[in-house]
Amino acid sequence: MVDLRVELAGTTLKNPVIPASGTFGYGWEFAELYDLNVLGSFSFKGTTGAPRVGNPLPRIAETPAGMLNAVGLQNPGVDAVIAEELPHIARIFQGPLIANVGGFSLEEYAENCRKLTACPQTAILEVNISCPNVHCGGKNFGSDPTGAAAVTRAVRAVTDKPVFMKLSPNVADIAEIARACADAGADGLCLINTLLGMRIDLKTRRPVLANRTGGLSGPAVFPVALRMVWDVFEAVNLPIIGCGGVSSAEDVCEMMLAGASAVEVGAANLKDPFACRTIAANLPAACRRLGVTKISELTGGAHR
Amino acid sequence: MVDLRVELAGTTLKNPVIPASGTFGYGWEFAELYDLNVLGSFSFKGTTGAPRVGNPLPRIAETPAGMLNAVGLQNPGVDAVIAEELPHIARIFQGPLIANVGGFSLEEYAENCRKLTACPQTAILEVNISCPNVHCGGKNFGSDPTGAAAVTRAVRAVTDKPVFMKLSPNVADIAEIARACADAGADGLCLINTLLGMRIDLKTRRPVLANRTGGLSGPAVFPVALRMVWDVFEAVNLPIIGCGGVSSAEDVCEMMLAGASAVEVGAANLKDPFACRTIAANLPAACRRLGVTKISELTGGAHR
Amino acid sequence: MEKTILTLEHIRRLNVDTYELVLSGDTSAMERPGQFVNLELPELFLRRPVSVANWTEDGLLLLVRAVGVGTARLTAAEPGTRFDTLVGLGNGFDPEERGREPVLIGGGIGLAPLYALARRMTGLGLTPMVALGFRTGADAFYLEEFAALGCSLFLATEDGSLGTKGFVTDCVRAHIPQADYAFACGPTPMLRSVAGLTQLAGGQFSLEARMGCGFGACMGCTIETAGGPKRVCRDGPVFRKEELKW
Amino acid sequence: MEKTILTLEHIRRLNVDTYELVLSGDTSAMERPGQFVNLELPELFLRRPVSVANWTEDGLLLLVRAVGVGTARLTAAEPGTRFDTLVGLGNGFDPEERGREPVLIGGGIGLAPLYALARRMTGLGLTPMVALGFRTGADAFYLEEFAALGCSLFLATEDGSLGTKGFVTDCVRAHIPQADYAFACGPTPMLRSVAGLTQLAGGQFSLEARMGCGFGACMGCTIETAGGPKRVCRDGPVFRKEELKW
Ligand SMILES: Cc1cc2nc3c(=O)[nH]c(=O)nc-3n(C[C@H](O)[C@H](O)[C@H](O)COP(=O)(O)OP(=O)(O)OC[C@H]3O[C@@H](n4cnc5c(N)ncnc54)[C@H](O)[C@@H]3O)c2cc1C
Ligand SMILES: Cc1cc2nc3c(=O)[nH]c(=O)nc-3n(C[C@H](O)[C@H](O)[C@H](O)COP(=O)(O)OP(=O)(O)OC[C@H]3O[C@@H](n4cnc5c(N)ncnc54)[C@H](O)[C@@H]3O)c2cc1C
Ligand SMILES: Cc1cc2nc3c(=O)[nH]c(=O)nc-3n(C[C@H](O)[C@H](O)[C@H](O)COP(=O)(O)O)c2cc1C
Ligand SMILES: Cc1cc2nc3c(=O)[nH]c(=O)nc-3n(C[C@H](O)[C@H](O)[C@H](O)COP(=O)(O)O)c2cc1C
Ligand code: FES
Ligand code: FES
Repeated sequence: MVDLRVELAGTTLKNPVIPASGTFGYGWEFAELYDLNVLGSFSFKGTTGAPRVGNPLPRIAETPAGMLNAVGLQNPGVDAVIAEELPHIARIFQGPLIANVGGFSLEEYAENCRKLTACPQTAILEVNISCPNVHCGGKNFGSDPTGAAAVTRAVRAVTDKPVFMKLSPNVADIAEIARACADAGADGLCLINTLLGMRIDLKTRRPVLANRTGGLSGPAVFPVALRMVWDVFEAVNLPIIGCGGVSSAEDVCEMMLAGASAVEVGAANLKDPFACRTIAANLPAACRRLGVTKISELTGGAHR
Repeated sequence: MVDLRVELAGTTLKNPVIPASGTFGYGWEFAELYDLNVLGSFSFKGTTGAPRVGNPLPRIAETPAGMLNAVGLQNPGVDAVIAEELPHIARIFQGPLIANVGGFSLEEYAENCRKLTACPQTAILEVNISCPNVHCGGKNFGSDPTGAAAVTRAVRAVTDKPVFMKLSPNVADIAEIARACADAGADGLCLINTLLGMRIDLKTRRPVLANRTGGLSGPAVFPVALRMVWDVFEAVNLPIIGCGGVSSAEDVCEMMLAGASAVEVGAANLKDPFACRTIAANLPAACRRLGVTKISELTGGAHR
Repeated sequence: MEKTILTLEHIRRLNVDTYELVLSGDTSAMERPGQFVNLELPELFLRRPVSVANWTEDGLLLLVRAVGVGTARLTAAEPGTRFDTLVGLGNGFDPEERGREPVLIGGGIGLAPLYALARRMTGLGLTPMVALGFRTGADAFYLEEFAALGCSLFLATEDGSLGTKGFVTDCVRAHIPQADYAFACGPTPMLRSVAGLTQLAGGQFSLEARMGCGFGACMGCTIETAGGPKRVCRDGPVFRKEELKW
Repeated sequence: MEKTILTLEHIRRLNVDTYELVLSGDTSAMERPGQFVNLELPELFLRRPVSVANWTEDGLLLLVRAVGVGTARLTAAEPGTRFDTLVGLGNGFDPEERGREPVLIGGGIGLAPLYALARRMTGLGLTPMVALGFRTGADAFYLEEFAALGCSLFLATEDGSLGTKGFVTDCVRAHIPQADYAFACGPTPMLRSVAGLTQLAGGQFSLEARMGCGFGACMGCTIETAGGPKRVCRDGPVFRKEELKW
């Protein structure tokens, strides 16, 4: 028997596999296919204060071994999420839930987190300071240490739940941002969000995405995500949720060896709706091949 | 007849296809396979002042739709390049040549460029301030505008040949770096170099690359490169050599629509030694499908 | 929705770039005409959505136009090729709601789901009118198949080389003035014109969108409708006329 | 070097993870035993280098051990599968330089290029001695094929289940003291031990390295040798004993 349990800032997950925000909706579509309780956790679609319809179509483009999305945080707003989605989620998933929070101002981040903290279902707040598809005066908070620290402090002040800051890869030095979040009171980090990319339609000679740019994710970004997890593991002493291109149990192990305590799976869910279940099911065999009986031992294993 | 000629800061290339530095050696291996004069230009392996053996093995790892390299600027040094490689290149390629220059100090960059300027074969100096595999006190010159401008000025002072600065994608805002280079006197820009990435070997639980990290290139990075070319085209009024993941004539067209005047092909040469010839041969048909008779008209076409 | 393996049994070229594909496999997830499948193709990250043009218990029919890398690969596949496929996606057409004189209006490859619908309707004892538009006569296909169902066929081509000269809506206006309900699928401009046909009291429109998942998870395909934001892949692809904000 | 398409004709399993593959295609670029091919595999970016174990005018033989994703796919391929391949890579062994009593020393899958060399040498009227090491008897393969060439075979296994117990170098030291020249291929530790055999006046060693291109363009495989930096793929994979900095 391989022990798949992992811990994230005091919360125990039955295994390290977590569907990534924005690729799993509120779980309904997947719950029709399989019992979500085989998952360690799940991170629901990014929640903002007001409802958002998102960006105009097309919002999706294909890339080699990956995809671009410019969904733009479409969601019904935090109040509707709490009133309608959380009760629904309670019926399909009883494990610890990750509430993914977006925002356009420090006040909005704090307010959303305050509201979601009041929901017993929320196990972890995952604060997205890295969405490349929404614009608040140019850059987003995740692109410099000052902004990242400011959001961390604002959220920290209103919640006693574990706060995981979700970092952007579109920076020169992600370790610097991670340190700023750690110093400002974050309990953990999630990385990476998507890389900024674009495609052009040869026929129309215009960007494929109506938003012009979108976020690159999928296997293509795996080596970049892995490197950033490594760098952040070296820089701060906080649990890391590794994310970016993970599509197999072996990828989960590689992410954990780089320093992740748990792993989010994004684009892979879109290609194969059973991806997370399959990955979780394959983890014991993958661990056995590595000679590991407790998966949590893998975390940071390549640094030694 | 499609007119494939393009111009780079006063130098006319017969077509926009240029093998990227480090993926074409000094041309010999390819010249055994085909006549290199079908190419617009070629950029030879990065040249440093002293000979370099490069990093320990393994230097190569595979990634989804791409690869990591940590060659570390292996080269015989600028004097040997001038004495031995340039005469050899003269026999296999008579078009305008791009001299790719590396360095570890402003003085070294300037000295290498001065020496290569004295060679009539050098049509363009491509100054690599973005190699992720060599370390000079942590960051490299390409990771901030001040360093980028300093190298540009140092090189500008010693040459009257066109100077193209080769930029790193591992930055938060590549347009800012581009502007700094433009202000410091660059004649053009080449982007992107490789994205910093890594892989871990599950069996050994150690990084695959002896250098730990390496540079990610190949189709996986194409959407990132394209976005950066777009951003830089908007930011500065200099010719751009687009590079990153280009593997087909269609990719060349897409890069040019984003703002590139010419295009470098890197990793694709390693997978298919005939890649550049095939791409160049397919360009006329690709242009005809787009209804274009002069390929240079594509440059920046998606911005209008 | 089910995830299953479909095996290509037959492939037949219908015109310069359009192919008929017969695939075998588990179709138990299919409920309605107008639903689609999402096919995985080698070396491509995203699946490709294709309408089901007909299905039986152990197989289904696709009509595919080669327009890009994925459809080119799909239509170049050899019998025996296996495709990992999500089957039974989307809401599909509701043939129960159909007005008094329904007409099926298709533009080009958009006729594919209408063929499934026509079969379903003939199964219900109805013989719907079918109006099809193409750019030119050489692009037309599947006319005999529709005719074989007993449907009255009305054709339009932009260059007049077959049927009425003009758009399919011109043809409906001119030749089927009695039609009061449309089941439509085709390019967006065509759908807009159909929605503008004043003779119609209602209709069901099958839309297209670039998709991330095809089953409702990513919000990649959301459009704004009278009833709020809806996902083309899951809440659609078929929308009622009054839902569409055109 | 040539870029060509090879077609898999036969595949045969030799032991738990080792396979014999017979491929047909243009082999005109092959010059010497010890050269290798570089095969493109679906969905994998880098080609996979594999030694040529034998070749004729219109085909070649590979011996492949499934150790990872690429070799697993290659050894699971069905006859008729076509592979885009670079043929005739590397320098290969020089059988002209061979001392007085040459021995071919192989470790595991490293015996592959030695089989091509043994065939070449028997073609020259020589019957070289061959020493092969395996982890255990169950891992052994191709013994009959070497024997059929008339070679004297010396075997070693780490657990003693076949031949001498110990490493192949132990076996050479104990049973072939007269050997004064080695042609060796196998894991690096084995090659190091072979290089340390004092009885040897010289030898040619075939090395492995992770490769970007396989034909000398990327400097991905460079090692330092007595003669300066050399590319395993192009200046090697075969190096003379005195070149190696061990
Ligand atoms: C619900 C639905 C049903 C469809 N039914 C059919 C059908 O029955 N027969 C048929 O031939 N085609 C149908 N299409 C269109 C078909 O999906 C596209 O032609 C196909 O995805 C193009 O892929 P490609 O790789 O050939 O083109 P590329 O342009 O290379 O594709 C690039 C990307 O854009 C997407 N894309 C491009 N065009 C479209 C489009 N029109 N709609 C959605 N995504 C697109 C692709 O899926 C891919 O992700 C349908 C589309 C949808 C949404
Ligand atoms: C000159 C040469 C000749 C070879 N001849 C043979 C042969 O005849 N039979 C045989 O079974 N194997 C041979 N190998 C080893 C074979 O190339 C590797 O086993 C194979 O590349 C592993 O690929 P994979 O996808 O199965 O493993 P993975 O570990 O998934 O491969 C990941 C990456 O590492 C590279 N890699 C992994 N192991 C090796 C290795 N040992 N050598 C070089 N690259 C490696 C792969 O090519 C790939 O790029 C040879 C290698 C070289 C360099
Ligand atoms: C369609 C889509 C929507 C996403 N929406 C969100 C979001 O709302 N909030 C968020 O923090 N990340 C969002 N992401 C980013 C993912 O959670 C994840 O960080 C990223 O996709 C990298 O993982 P992957 O390569 O496994 O997809 C989204 C990604 C995709 C593909
Ligand atoms: C093996 C290898 C070696 C490289 N060496 C150099 C170099 O010496 N100088 C340089 O400027 N870029 C070097 N590069 C970067 C390429 O020139 C190019 O910028 C990058 O690979 C992106 O293009 P691609 O995706 O087409 O490979 C190297 C890339 C590879 C793969
Ligand atoms: S395509 Fe993912 S929700 Fe519609
Ligand atoms: S693998 Fe490219 S030079 Fe050897």
